[in-house]
Amino acid sequence: MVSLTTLYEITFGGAILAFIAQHTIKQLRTFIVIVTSALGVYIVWRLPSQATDISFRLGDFQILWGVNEYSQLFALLIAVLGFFTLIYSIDFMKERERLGYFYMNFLIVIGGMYGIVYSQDLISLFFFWEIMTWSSFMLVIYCCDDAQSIGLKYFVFSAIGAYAMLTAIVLIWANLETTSLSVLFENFTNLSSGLQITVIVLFIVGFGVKSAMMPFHVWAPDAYAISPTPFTALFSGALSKMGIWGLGIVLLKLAAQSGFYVWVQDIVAWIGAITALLATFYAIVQTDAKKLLAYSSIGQLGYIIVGLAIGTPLSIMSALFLAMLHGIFKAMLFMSAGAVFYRTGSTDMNEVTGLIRKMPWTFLTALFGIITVAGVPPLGGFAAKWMLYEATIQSGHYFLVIVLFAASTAAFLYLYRFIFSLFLGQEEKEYADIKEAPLTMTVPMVIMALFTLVVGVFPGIFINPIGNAMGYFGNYTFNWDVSSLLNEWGNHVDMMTVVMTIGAIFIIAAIFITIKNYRTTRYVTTKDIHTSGEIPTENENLTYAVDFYKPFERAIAPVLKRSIDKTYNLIAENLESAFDFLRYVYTGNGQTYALYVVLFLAVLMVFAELIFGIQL
Amino acid sequence: MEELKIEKEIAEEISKTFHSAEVTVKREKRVVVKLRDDLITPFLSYAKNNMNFIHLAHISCVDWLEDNKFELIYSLLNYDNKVMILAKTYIDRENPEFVSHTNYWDQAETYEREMREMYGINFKGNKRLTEFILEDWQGIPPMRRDFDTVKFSQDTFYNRPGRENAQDVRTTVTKKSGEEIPEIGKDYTVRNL
Amino acid sequence: MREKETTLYLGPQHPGITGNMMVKLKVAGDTVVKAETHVGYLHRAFEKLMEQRTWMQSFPIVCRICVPEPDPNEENLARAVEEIEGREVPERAKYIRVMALELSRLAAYMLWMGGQSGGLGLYTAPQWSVGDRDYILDLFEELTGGRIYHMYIWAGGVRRDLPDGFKERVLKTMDYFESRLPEYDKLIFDNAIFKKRTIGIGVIDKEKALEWGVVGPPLRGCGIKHDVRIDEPYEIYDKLEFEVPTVEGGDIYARAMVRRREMEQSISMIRQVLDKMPGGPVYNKVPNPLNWYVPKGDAYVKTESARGEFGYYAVSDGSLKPRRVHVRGPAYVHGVSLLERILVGANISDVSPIMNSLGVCPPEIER
Amino acid sequence: MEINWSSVIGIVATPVIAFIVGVLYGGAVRKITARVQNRYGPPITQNLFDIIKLYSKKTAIQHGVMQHLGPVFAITASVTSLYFIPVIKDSPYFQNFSFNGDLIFLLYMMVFGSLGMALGAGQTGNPNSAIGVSRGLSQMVGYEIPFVLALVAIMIQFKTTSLNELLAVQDHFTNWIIFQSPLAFVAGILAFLGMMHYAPFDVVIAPAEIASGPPSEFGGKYLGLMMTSGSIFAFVKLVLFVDIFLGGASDFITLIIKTFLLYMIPVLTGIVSPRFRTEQSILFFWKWPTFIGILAIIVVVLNG
Amino acid sequence: MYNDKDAKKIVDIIQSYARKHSLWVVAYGTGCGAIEIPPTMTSRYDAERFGIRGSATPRQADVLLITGYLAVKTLKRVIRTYEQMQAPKFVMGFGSCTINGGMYWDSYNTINALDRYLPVDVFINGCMPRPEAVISGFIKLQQLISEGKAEGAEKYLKNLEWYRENQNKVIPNWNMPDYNW
Repeated sequence: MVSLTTLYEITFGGAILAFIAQHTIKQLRTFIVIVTSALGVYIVWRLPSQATDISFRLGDFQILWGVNEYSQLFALLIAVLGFFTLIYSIDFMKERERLGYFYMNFLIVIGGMYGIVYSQDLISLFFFWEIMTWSSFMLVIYCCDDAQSIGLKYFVFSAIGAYAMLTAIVLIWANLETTSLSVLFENFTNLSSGLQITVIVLFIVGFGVKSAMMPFHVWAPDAYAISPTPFTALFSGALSKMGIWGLGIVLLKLAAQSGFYVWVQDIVAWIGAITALLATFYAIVQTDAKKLLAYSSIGQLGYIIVGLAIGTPLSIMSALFLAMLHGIFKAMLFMSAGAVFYRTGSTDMNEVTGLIRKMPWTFLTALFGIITVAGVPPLGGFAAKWMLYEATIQSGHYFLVIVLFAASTAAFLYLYRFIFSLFLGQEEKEYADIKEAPLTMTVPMVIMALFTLVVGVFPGIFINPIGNAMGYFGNYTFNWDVSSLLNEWGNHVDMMTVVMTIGAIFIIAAIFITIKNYRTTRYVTTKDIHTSGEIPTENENLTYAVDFYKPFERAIAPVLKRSIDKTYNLIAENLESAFDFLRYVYTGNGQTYALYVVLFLAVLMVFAELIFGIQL
Repeated sequence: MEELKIEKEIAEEISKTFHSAEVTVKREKRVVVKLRDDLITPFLSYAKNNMNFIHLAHISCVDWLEDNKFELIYSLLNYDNKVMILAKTYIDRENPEFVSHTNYWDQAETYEREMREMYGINFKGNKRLTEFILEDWQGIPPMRRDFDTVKFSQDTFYNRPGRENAQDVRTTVTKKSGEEIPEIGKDYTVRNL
Repeated sequence: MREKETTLYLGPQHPGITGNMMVKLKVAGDTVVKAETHVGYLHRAFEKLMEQRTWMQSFPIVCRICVPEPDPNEENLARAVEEIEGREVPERAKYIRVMALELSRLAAYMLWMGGQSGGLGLYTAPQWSVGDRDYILDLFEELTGGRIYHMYIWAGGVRRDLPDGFKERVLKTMDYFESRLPEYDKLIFDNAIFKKRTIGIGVIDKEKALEWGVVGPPLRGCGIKHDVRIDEPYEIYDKLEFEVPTVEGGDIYARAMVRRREMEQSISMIRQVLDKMPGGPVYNKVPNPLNWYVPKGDAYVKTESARGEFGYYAVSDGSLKPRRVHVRGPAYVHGVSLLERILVGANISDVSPIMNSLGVCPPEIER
Repeated sequence: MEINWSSVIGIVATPVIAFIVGVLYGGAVRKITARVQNRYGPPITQNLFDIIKLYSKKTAIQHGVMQHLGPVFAITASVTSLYFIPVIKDSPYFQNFSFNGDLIFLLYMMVFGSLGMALGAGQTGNPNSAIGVSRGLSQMVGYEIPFVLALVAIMIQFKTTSLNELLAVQDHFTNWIIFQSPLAFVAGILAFLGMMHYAPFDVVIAPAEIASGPPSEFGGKYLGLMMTSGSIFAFVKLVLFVDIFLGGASDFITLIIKTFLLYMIPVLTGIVSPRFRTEQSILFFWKWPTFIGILAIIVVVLNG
Repeated sequence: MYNDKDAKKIVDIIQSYARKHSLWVVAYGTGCGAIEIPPTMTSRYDAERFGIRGSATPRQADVLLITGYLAVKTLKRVIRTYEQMQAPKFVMGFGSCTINGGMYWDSYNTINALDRYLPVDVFINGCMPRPEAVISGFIKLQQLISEGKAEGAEKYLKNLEWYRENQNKVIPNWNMPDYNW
């Protein structure tokens, strides 16, 4: 029963069933969705021990699906995140319309991602890639009319990526007569070096678009912000990891064999680092919580790219570690922002304020989330950051590490802003009746939050499986203690000691501060604050939220001024007008759009034929 | 008389333009102009624009309770020859209203706010006649002559009695100079009870 | 509905405010969008109280109008009475008055220097300058009996003559001050960070300054030579040699440099006064203070105080008590209409230095 | 299980010693500042009195659980970082857990407290606190960069990230890193000025602007715990710098001399400096200190 | 060995010793007396010798120094500031005007007797008191603290109604927020 085909059948079948159920027996829809995703988790969990490779021919092409440990890592992330986000979506999406459409596309995205990571050949990879792209596009434009232009932006960039990827596949097919990944890895060095670099660059562009690598990140903030939150969590947590998955293969399997590996490494690493830094700067100036998190996602993906590009065992480890962890903590953060949205109807950080006492569990999730992102011990983020820095320094990328450090210190700014604006600060009257989010939302969040703590104490439970997965790239051994971190110079951090120390001191101090003057310590409202002796009037705003980091913005103004976004926006505006005729073609209606995509592919193939003279 | 030349020229120009104005050169650098209340605005405008009196030094009000009038005094200064004009006018005390000059001078706003608060004069055209110095004041405007601050203070605030062996300064001083205690001195002895 | 901008209360209970007043700031980020001055926390109704007291009884309370520098108030009231009455003042009294005025100007500048640099975080400067200011207060104590409130200048002259050896002690103090000035230069006025924090901050436009009625060092910091001491010389200022320093720029630093240079001028003026001081009585025969009827009339008198032109408009109806004394302090304009306008667009960090540089003194706004 | 008594004693004694030294340094700084300012100054134990007084306040207020726990975060960060620093070189008592952590860990651990305090200050709802936090975090981005540059220069020069190994390198005073890598020291010490929050980098608590900033709403026991933590944290930073650059200390007297001399650098700078605005201090750190730090790395790389 | 009672006593002694040597004065220049505070705090008189220090916010402060007359508008702010302070807290009335109105006894806008509205621990008279007088006032306060007599805060809580009545009589619009105590 446990096999790749059943996985695909169940997931895609569940998608169609959910759509049908929505239009027939609504009560069944949720049940189908949850069961489907739960079964997905189960099957993915059992796959390595039981599945066999599946291989069949499709026309000229040999299609090959198989399970390896590298794919398995990502598949687990997809399955678990998919399950949690779907549970989260039960209450979140309750009031929305077109839920059949939503859940169908949601499950198709998950299925598409399974397909990507398990495909062993380029054709099925591309096929599933496009499935994922289309269905995620459907979800991006799901919410409202405003989403149309954002969806277009997403689509245009995805199309660029897909086109690049397709070109690379065509080139490979034309020269090696194969679409199988393993054959490609073996024979890659047979290609001429010009072709090698073309293929690598094209693949990097193709995967880089999905992982929001600069300068292809422009679609991401808006698309993340506008899509419904449960999907955003998956989008940022898992879907963007598909790009990372591909980049991992391109960088460590293909580029590593070529003669210019060092150049590729350096360039990609620098792109990653600059992505991290600039995305952090943009995140700082955002006012919408979801957009802030979107930029934060781009920044974190930048770290992962750096880790992959550097290519030492420790750096690959840190990249994959961070990729897994990012899936969890970014989902947590998006979910908590979504919970706030669910209750207050806004994620505008200038508006929403002081929810901590109203939504304690959501706050706790957000707190764990930001501590993890910040990389502060004792939570899991620290291990990832630590390994990344050590690896970067030890591999001799001294200035890269400074950029990374700058980015991660600057990350404190937006992280604090996120948690401060939404949860801390003045408790305002308009939010007096807010209640905690329903259990279906809090439970997945809190489970994931606790998981980050566990990973913080025992990074080994992540490191050792990832170490196995890295067997896909070469002979790497990670036989660390479950709670320790080790660099290549032999320095180590023992997380157990760290967590015990922090925990003990924290508990002692907390008990002390609580029992000291327990009776005479009063809680006072946030209105009773030191306002220089004055009494604020009703409508005066005591929340400091607007332009929170103005001084910092002024300091980085030269960077922000020459923003890539602005250049892109210029291009994008022109693009939009250029593609204006598309508005007639694509009406948000699935079928029309599918038709268009087919046409697009046909055009591509004609192009391929004309340019490269090859028959597809 | 040679040194009052500029002042006289200014006085002449004013009386030429405003025939009803009563202009006196008070002393060096001081010219006093008495005007009808409806001529104040034209005069200020003329002085500011044509005679270069661009500095509004202050606006003041005097309560002539006996005549049932408020006297308004506008002081203008010319930066070039440093001559100061005091433009005076009388307005009715019963229902005091006057035009605001905030469109000529921004700082007039403050003076008008204060006068509205202290004398109850309503300056039409001033958009910011909000509370200025006092807070939640309920009685008659305190700077009016008929407001008795001593009585108000004794009614509102607790008055701590003085020491019994305290010596009255006034008695001591008048004893020394051999004069009688004037009326004012007697008023103040009330307080020691 | 909640406002968009944050409300930030600067005062009354705030270390950054000059005295007891409140500036309600609406800020977006750290930029002031709107500033509102609220005063009245120190309102004692001096003008009302003076109407309750005789002319001479008013002298003890007018000095309380401006605490850092009380003498211009006494001087103003004294000259107002003298102008209405046409009373002559002995020559020696005029010299002593000028000496007291310049000493108090010096003291006020020392205090300002402390406030200005303390507000910018240079905590050593107030410690030094306020400590040095005490030497002037000692002189005043010897001369008048009071450290802060002197009640020394009154209609008809000054209250009493200089004590023995006072002249030498004043000269000695002046020498000391002159020796200290280079150190203050090093610590404050030549300090790179001080310059960085003050140059180009709180700029007053030259044209606007004239129209808004800006006076004193803020106006001279715009490069405009406007000083009552030369425009309308009172007492014996026309007999002294001094210059009125002006600095271009209109920012905090320009105002600071104006004051810094005026300190030198004050020291030299005090020396000249002591040098030229004639003998003779310090007050003429005056009526019994409690029976002192001032004839009907009015007068507008001006004195240049440390913060600018201090004007008194006094009206007498011929009785024992003043009909009306209107006090027009320089801070009346600086602290309300000017401050509210130049704070817009300023950084939160600069609010307190701007206030200090304008010499906003709340007690003379609300009296 | 055998209990290693010398380390148990160390674990108990280290925070106490750190607190006492930190508090007395605080008092000494006030005294020295006073002397520069022509004053007599408070007794050297003044900070201790202040802290005891704050603890003996009868009432306290809090605006919620994060404010309640904010100082707890701070003291956790201070004490934990203290435990992971070898206070006395080669002493069995004062090594604590320093073998289980390294410089990058310390770098992050030291932020933990600021983050906790920022959260605590955030919950008070006081705009002054929020402005202070915004300034503090922005300024942190400023000084962390030269600091990290200095650390990276040292790490690559000695191929280690462990503090103990760095100490082992500096076995003789000619081998102190201040002499081996003077540029890194300069960059580090400039960053140190910012880390100590003395003028001109005291914009976070600027009383004349935002009424003491983040701690505006903290009083009584909360402020007491914050001051305790602050005293320990000052000591932590000093010991860290002494360990990195000045060869550590093998006994207390050396430690006191070295840390005190190091402490005087920010203190004496602070006495004669007005404060920078936030963006001015950020740009200050991003100019010369960063340049020197980069230079330090280049020199190290060129030397092999 | 000593019993609990002695131990308690020792703690009390340490506490009152620390309290009296660490007096943080809230930065509030309520009246013209504020002009003598800078000299008191700075190099000439150096109040920091006695542990007297300024404090920016009332939450951290111990002493509320009422420097002179209180206008009604200020009184309202002073009360709010006082109530935001943490016990034990002390009030010092500074200058004659806090005792009986002083110069401004007949002013319509200043209160005459401070102790009707706030519990005053120490009065310093004079107009205005010299820095030496201020310091001697502080030393008096220190004495009272070590004798355990400076219990203004408790007096205020006990007689809150009486104080509130007086305060309400003077302040027309009592729109203070409610405190949950």
